[in-house]
Amino acid sequence: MTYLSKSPWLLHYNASSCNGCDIEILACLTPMYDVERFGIINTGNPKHADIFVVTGSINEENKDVLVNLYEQIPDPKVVVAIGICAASGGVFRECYNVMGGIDKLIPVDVYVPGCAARPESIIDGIVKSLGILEEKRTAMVKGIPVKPEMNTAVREAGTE
Amino acid sequence: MKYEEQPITVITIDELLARTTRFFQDGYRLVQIGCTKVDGKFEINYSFDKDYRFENLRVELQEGGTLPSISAVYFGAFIYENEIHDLYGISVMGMNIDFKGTLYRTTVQYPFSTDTKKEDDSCPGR
Amino acid sequence: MSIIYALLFLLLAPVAGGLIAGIDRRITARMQGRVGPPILQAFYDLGKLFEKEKVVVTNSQNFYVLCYLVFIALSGALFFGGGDILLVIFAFTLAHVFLVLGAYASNSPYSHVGAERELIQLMACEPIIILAAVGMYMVTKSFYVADIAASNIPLIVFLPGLFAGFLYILTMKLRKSPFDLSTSHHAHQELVKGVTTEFSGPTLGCIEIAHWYEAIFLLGFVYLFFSWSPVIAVIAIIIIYVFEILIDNTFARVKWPLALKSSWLVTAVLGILNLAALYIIGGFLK
Amino acid sequence: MDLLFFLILFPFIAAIVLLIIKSDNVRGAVVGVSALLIAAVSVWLLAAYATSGTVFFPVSPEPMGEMMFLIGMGIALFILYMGVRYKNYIAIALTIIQSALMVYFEFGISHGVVPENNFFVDQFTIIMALIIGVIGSLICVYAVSYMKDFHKHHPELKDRRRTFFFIMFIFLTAMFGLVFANNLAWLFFFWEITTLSSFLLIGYTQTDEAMKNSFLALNMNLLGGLAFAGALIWLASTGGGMELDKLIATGGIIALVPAVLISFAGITKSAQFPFSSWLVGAMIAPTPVSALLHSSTMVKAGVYVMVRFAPVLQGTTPGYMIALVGGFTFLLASAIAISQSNAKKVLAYSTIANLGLIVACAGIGTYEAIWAAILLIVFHAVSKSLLFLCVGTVEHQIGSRDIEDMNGLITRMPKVAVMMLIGMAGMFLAPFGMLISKWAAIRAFIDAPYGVIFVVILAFGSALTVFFWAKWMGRLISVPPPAEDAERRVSPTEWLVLSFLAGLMVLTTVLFPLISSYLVEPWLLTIYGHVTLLAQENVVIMLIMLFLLMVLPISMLYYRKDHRQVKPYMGGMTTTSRMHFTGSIGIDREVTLGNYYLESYFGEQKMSKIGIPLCVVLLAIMFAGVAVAGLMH
Amino acid sequence: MGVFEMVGTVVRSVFRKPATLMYPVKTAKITPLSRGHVVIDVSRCISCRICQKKCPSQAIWVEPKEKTWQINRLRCNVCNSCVETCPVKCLTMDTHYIPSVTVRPGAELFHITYVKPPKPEITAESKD
Amino acid sequence: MSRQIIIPFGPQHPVLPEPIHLDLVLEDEIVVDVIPSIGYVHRGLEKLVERREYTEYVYVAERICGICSFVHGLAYCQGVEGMMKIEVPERALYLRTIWSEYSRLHSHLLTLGLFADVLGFENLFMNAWRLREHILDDMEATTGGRVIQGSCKVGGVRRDISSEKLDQMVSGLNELEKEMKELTEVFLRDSSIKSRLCGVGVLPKKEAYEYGAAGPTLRGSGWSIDARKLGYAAFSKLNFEPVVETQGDCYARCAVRAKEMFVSIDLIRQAVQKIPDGPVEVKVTGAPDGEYFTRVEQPRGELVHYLKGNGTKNLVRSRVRTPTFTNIPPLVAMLKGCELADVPVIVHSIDPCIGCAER
Repeated sequence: MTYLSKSPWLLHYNASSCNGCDIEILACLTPMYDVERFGIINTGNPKHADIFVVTGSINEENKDVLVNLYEQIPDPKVVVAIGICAASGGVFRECYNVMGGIDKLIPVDVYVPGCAARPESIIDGIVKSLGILEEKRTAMVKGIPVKPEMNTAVREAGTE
Repeated sequence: MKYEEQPITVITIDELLARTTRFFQDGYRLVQIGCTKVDGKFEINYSFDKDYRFENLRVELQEGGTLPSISAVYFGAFIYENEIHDLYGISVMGMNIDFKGTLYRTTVQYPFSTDTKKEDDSCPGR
Repeated sequence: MSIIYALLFLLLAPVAGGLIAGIDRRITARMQGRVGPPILQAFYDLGKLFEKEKVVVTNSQNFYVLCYLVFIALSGALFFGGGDILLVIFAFTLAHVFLVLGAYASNSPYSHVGAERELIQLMACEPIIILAAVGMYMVTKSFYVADIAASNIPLIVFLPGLFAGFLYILTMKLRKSPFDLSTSHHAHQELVKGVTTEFSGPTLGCIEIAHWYEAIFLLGFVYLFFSWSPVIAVIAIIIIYVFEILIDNTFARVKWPLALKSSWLVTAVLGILNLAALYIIGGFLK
Repeated sequence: MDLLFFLILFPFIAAIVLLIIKSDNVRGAVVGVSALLIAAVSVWLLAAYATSGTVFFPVSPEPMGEMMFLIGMGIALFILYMGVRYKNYIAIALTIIQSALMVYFEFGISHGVVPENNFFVDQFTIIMALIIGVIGSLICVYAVSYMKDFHKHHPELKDRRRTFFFIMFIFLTAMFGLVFANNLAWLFFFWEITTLSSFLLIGYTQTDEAMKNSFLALNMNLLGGLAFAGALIWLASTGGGMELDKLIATGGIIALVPAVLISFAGITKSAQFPFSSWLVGAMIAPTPVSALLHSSTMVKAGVYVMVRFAPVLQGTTPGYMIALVGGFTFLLASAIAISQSNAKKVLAYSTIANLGLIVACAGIGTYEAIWAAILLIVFHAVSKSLLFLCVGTVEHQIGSRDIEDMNGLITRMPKVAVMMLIGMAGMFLAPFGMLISKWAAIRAFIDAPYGVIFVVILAFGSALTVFFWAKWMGRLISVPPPAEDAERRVSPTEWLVLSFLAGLMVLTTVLFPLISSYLVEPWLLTIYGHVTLLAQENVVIMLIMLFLLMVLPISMLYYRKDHRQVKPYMGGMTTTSRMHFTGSIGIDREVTLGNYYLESYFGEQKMSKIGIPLCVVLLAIMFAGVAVAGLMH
Repeated sequence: MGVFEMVGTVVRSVFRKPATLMYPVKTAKITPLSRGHVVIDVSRCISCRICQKKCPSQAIWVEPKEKTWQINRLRCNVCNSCVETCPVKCLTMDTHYIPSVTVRPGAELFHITYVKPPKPEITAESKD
Repeated sequence: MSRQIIIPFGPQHPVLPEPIHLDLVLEDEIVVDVIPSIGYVHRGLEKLVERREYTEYVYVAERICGICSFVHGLAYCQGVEGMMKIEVPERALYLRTIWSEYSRLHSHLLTLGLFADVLGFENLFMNAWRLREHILDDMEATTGGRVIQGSCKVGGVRRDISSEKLDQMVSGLNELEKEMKELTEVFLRDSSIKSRLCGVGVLPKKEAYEYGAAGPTLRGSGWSIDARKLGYAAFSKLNFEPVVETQGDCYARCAVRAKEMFVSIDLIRQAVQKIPDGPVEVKVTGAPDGEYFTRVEQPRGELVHYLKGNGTKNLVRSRVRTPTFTNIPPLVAMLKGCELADVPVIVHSIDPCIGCAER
């Protein structure tokens, strides 16, 4: 057990979400859910972040932004995809400007389903990601590269 | 519940600036500009409102035609006109702020001018 | 003796500073109707930062942060070691200039603006700190912290204006709303994280430790105003810190022109009046 | 005695030689050798007289006095000629009045006073001689290669380098004469030579703007010269005597009137408000000139005489007025420096500000204040010359003297940048000299009557100082996209001078306790009769800080390894390695990071609007005060 | 005055119980109408494919021949459309949300046990 | 090189919960030039109307935006109903009114909270969002969704609310009103907030009109224009006056929102009082043909849905003009000449909903 899981700082990026999941993430910070109990802070700065929380799916304009932010987060880091848009494109899957879930670009560690994902569900997802964060830390110390390669070309995502 | 009267006046492109200027002088505000592609030609609707009275102008444009900008009359019109350009590929002449096609950078260029069906992958396993 | 105090400061200030930060966050949370993080959260954060990967924008930026930490610690140690208070203030300024340089070094727009704002804040704070030291000298006839602390004159009675002015900029130095301009404890600021934007991992940890040193140093400065009675001093420090938290929670962030103007106005009016009064009293006493 | 004459005459001889020599190389050699000799003799002077207190050198005034008068009249004629040629009637008028006064002085009243001890050396003189001898001659050496480049960069200008070096060395002569002179009439003679030399140097390029600015400098200094002449006449007519040391020892109103008049001259010379504009205008001149004017000569002549008269001014109303002029100049010039982006202008305003502080100290006139003033003179000379020369070098390499263009100099010209950083640190950061001096000034002010006002001014002023220096430092060290190494073309002489000055900077800081205890304190003891020593532990602490500053950069070695490098945070925008990104409307934008200049708060115009009337009023009060006292006498 | 307008609320908050719901310690608040996830009663499904057609995000896939009903939970936008349009009301909306997953799970597969001609018998295997 | 600072503001930025990008050109923190860039959330969902049946597209319409979700659903349904001239039952209209006013409450609390956050007033943000949770609780209890309600359908609403629940909601709101009063007092009277808002981002009355501002942005500049006055849903039967402020600065826009919340509470009370009994939906058959512009008042301003059908199950065109979209030109005008610290304040003062604007 390291300090990582006691002080996870978030970076939230709204890829092309409808705001539903975004405001639920924000709601997590507010008194009713108060994730600061777990040491979680929404830093808004990739350089300080440990957990990359993404809502919404990728499109032409934000795909570079997503990769850029991901690269700026220091290791160990995990990515949590919030909501079905981030997982698969959701209801907008068939839109011409939606390329699908964010795992087509960056490796996703936890998927939180829901439309919009409930705050409780988001908290669960982030707590789940802490375990992965710990694993990555252990691997980093040992020098094992656990980071899956990022796909800059859109890859076949999550086939069975 | 009663539904609102929504008169639509079809005008030619040449009339457009004069008509919008008149609306402007009469104190109408620009509600929206929207475009629809019907049977290979574009219908462009200009909606105005004054004291909850709703007026519409409609211009029809053949494919490849150009549209004069009304942003000199209504400053805010540029955002709609840029949108029309980016989604339909209609070139709008004389916009006060021209985004040059970068308002929406889309995977498919001018998505509303063509049929942009993605290949069907409705199998839920994927 | 003075060296022992200085060493104690070097060893214990981070502990105390971290605890204060933790309690601060807890009280803030309660003021917002939340439960808040554990008291030791500040230490968890620090531990976490040192577990992270070392990422830099430029190699030199960490050097400035190291200097910042060293000189903050040095000025604090000088202070608690009973040294010359003006020298302490100069070392303190030097430390902050290093932080600013660190922010400049990365050539990133956000930390650049943060650095400019930090400098403006430095400019806003500097006069009253010097004047407070001068006021202390005028009352106790010594520039040495040791002498000032040992004097049994209730400084607060003689220096109410300077104390009020000092409290004003204390908010700035503790980076609390309404003066958290250059970098904010809270995430949502137009500058992202201002001066600390480009620092991450262990370097950010160093900045954090330096902040703790700084907080203890500043509270030590508050102590001097009450030093004739340690009990009252401790109570005063607690009240003042809670008051700062309250201010943090009841003000919107102001813009830098207002921060600069108001703090200079406060310094000019309260500081000068206070010093003038001291001067007149001094004339009578002679 | 010989040393004195050597220092006064040798630069003059060198100047004549330089006027004749045409070859670049020979000129370089002559300048180098002369500079070395001058510097060496200055140091020798230190060795010879450091511990011997005040030593007087009686020189017969007979041939010298007449000669000086004749030269003085020659200068007046020259200025008249220039005034007619450039149609500057103020200059003509001032010169005529001044010549009339001097003729009256020479033939009407000066016969009653026959000073004996016309030259002298004391510790303060030694300090000044060292500044002139070492820093001044280093600047001359630097000028050799600089001027070569200068004409390469400005082919449209006439190459008048022979005249240039001639005047530069004349300047040194004048300055040496000025600090060695105990006879005020002689001092005035040298004073007028510095005025003329600066006029010629500022107008070196002979462009319209240069001529305009040079006449501005001339007129303001002539105005001061007028006051100086007035002081001489007062002394001759009241029988105060011409000898500086005796006058100061006498004190009282006899000394106060000339002290005030000469201080007024000093205020014009050291460019205090309302006379600050000439020094800013002087930036038009080639950089070595600026360096010379700012650091070791010209302006220092002004504060030198004021510090000399400080004991007379101490505790008097005119003294306070002078101190207030200095104080407000310090405050306002520091503020203006914030709003400037031209590096030389920033340096100019910083000079004006620091001189203001020295003037304030001189006006207060207590021994602590003078202690601070002398240290300020020393440290300022070293840091400022270094900074000016660095800016000159940078300007020639990157083709701009704008601070914004110095962005990332640390990668483009690492060595020069580091030297500049040292110079700047010297100007405002602990534990370097200027800050120690400010610290001393604070202590001096508190204990002085009404000193609280100055403490407040100093507190605000130094806050302003921190701002403009730190943001300039920030520009230098921010690491921008890779650019070409512009440092290779810097000539070896420039390197030599810069490194020497940077070393001197650190050295003075290290040696400052020695300077204080072997030179300044004994001198103060002779003047004031008592002195307090600097606390030893503080010296130790400052040395510790200096040591840390030298050691900490070693940590850079550690940070070079195993740190992953990423791009700066750009709100998620992808940026190229040269900091370009595609912004709105598809425009390719480069991230530029300008400093703040807070022009609406600290603009030149705005501050001058406050400063000039304020200081005029203060000066008027000063004159009124001294006039009242004079009449009562 | 306008300064310290917030103090009343702030001080009250300090002395009041925090508004925090203490989620993981206490269970999530859920209303009877909350849309959590779709549940199928496999014994009643007639493989009509209406739910598949009406699903706005194509999360449901029905194979009448193989008698399977699949749902991709990472696609389902929990809109209740299938529940409302199901002619035999075999779909219901459970109030509990789906837990998060660390690997993309693919579709959840249900085998429809409904047999057409006779009256549908309730089989034991109803849920996954 | 100039003295200018060029900052890429966004698309990811902690004060912007949604991605937009601004090229800021600053001099001493004064914005000398600003060009916005959007498109980070553009999904192209209007095109989906060709592939979803008109009854089903309402689910997509609701997901245009997670904050104004209900109103988008309402506008879409109203559009189809207008095209098909469907008589929607009275009770459904009242329920729609109640929910849309609930949406407004939740949105205004959200936006005021974010506004406070942008101002660096964390406590106020927390308190605003604490109150908002109560609104969401009622929303969830009546519709089943916290932010995406999914309770509107073509021809009525999906769910009825029992009269006990309605009374309970009103009494809950009465409780909440006190706390909201306290909260809005802070917004309207605290001097530190005023120092950030008064005189910042001024949009003069004339320009507001010409640049096409909508909603609180327009009303903050002195125009009494509120699409609810068109009388859609049950608004024609309820009494209210649009909240208007005249200064046109950020403070005015903030005040409009703060005061509108109480109007909304009042509207809900009136609606609960007047709500008739009866069915909540009618059966819809056939396919829409023709075209219709729906105009409804979203929390952010006037929302226009233009629908065009051709007699098939799929519509030909759905065009959504959202208030944020039309507020972008005024925003550009307001941002010129402000300070860097004002940028997020001004951006938030139009209450941007980029998800809506870009669709």
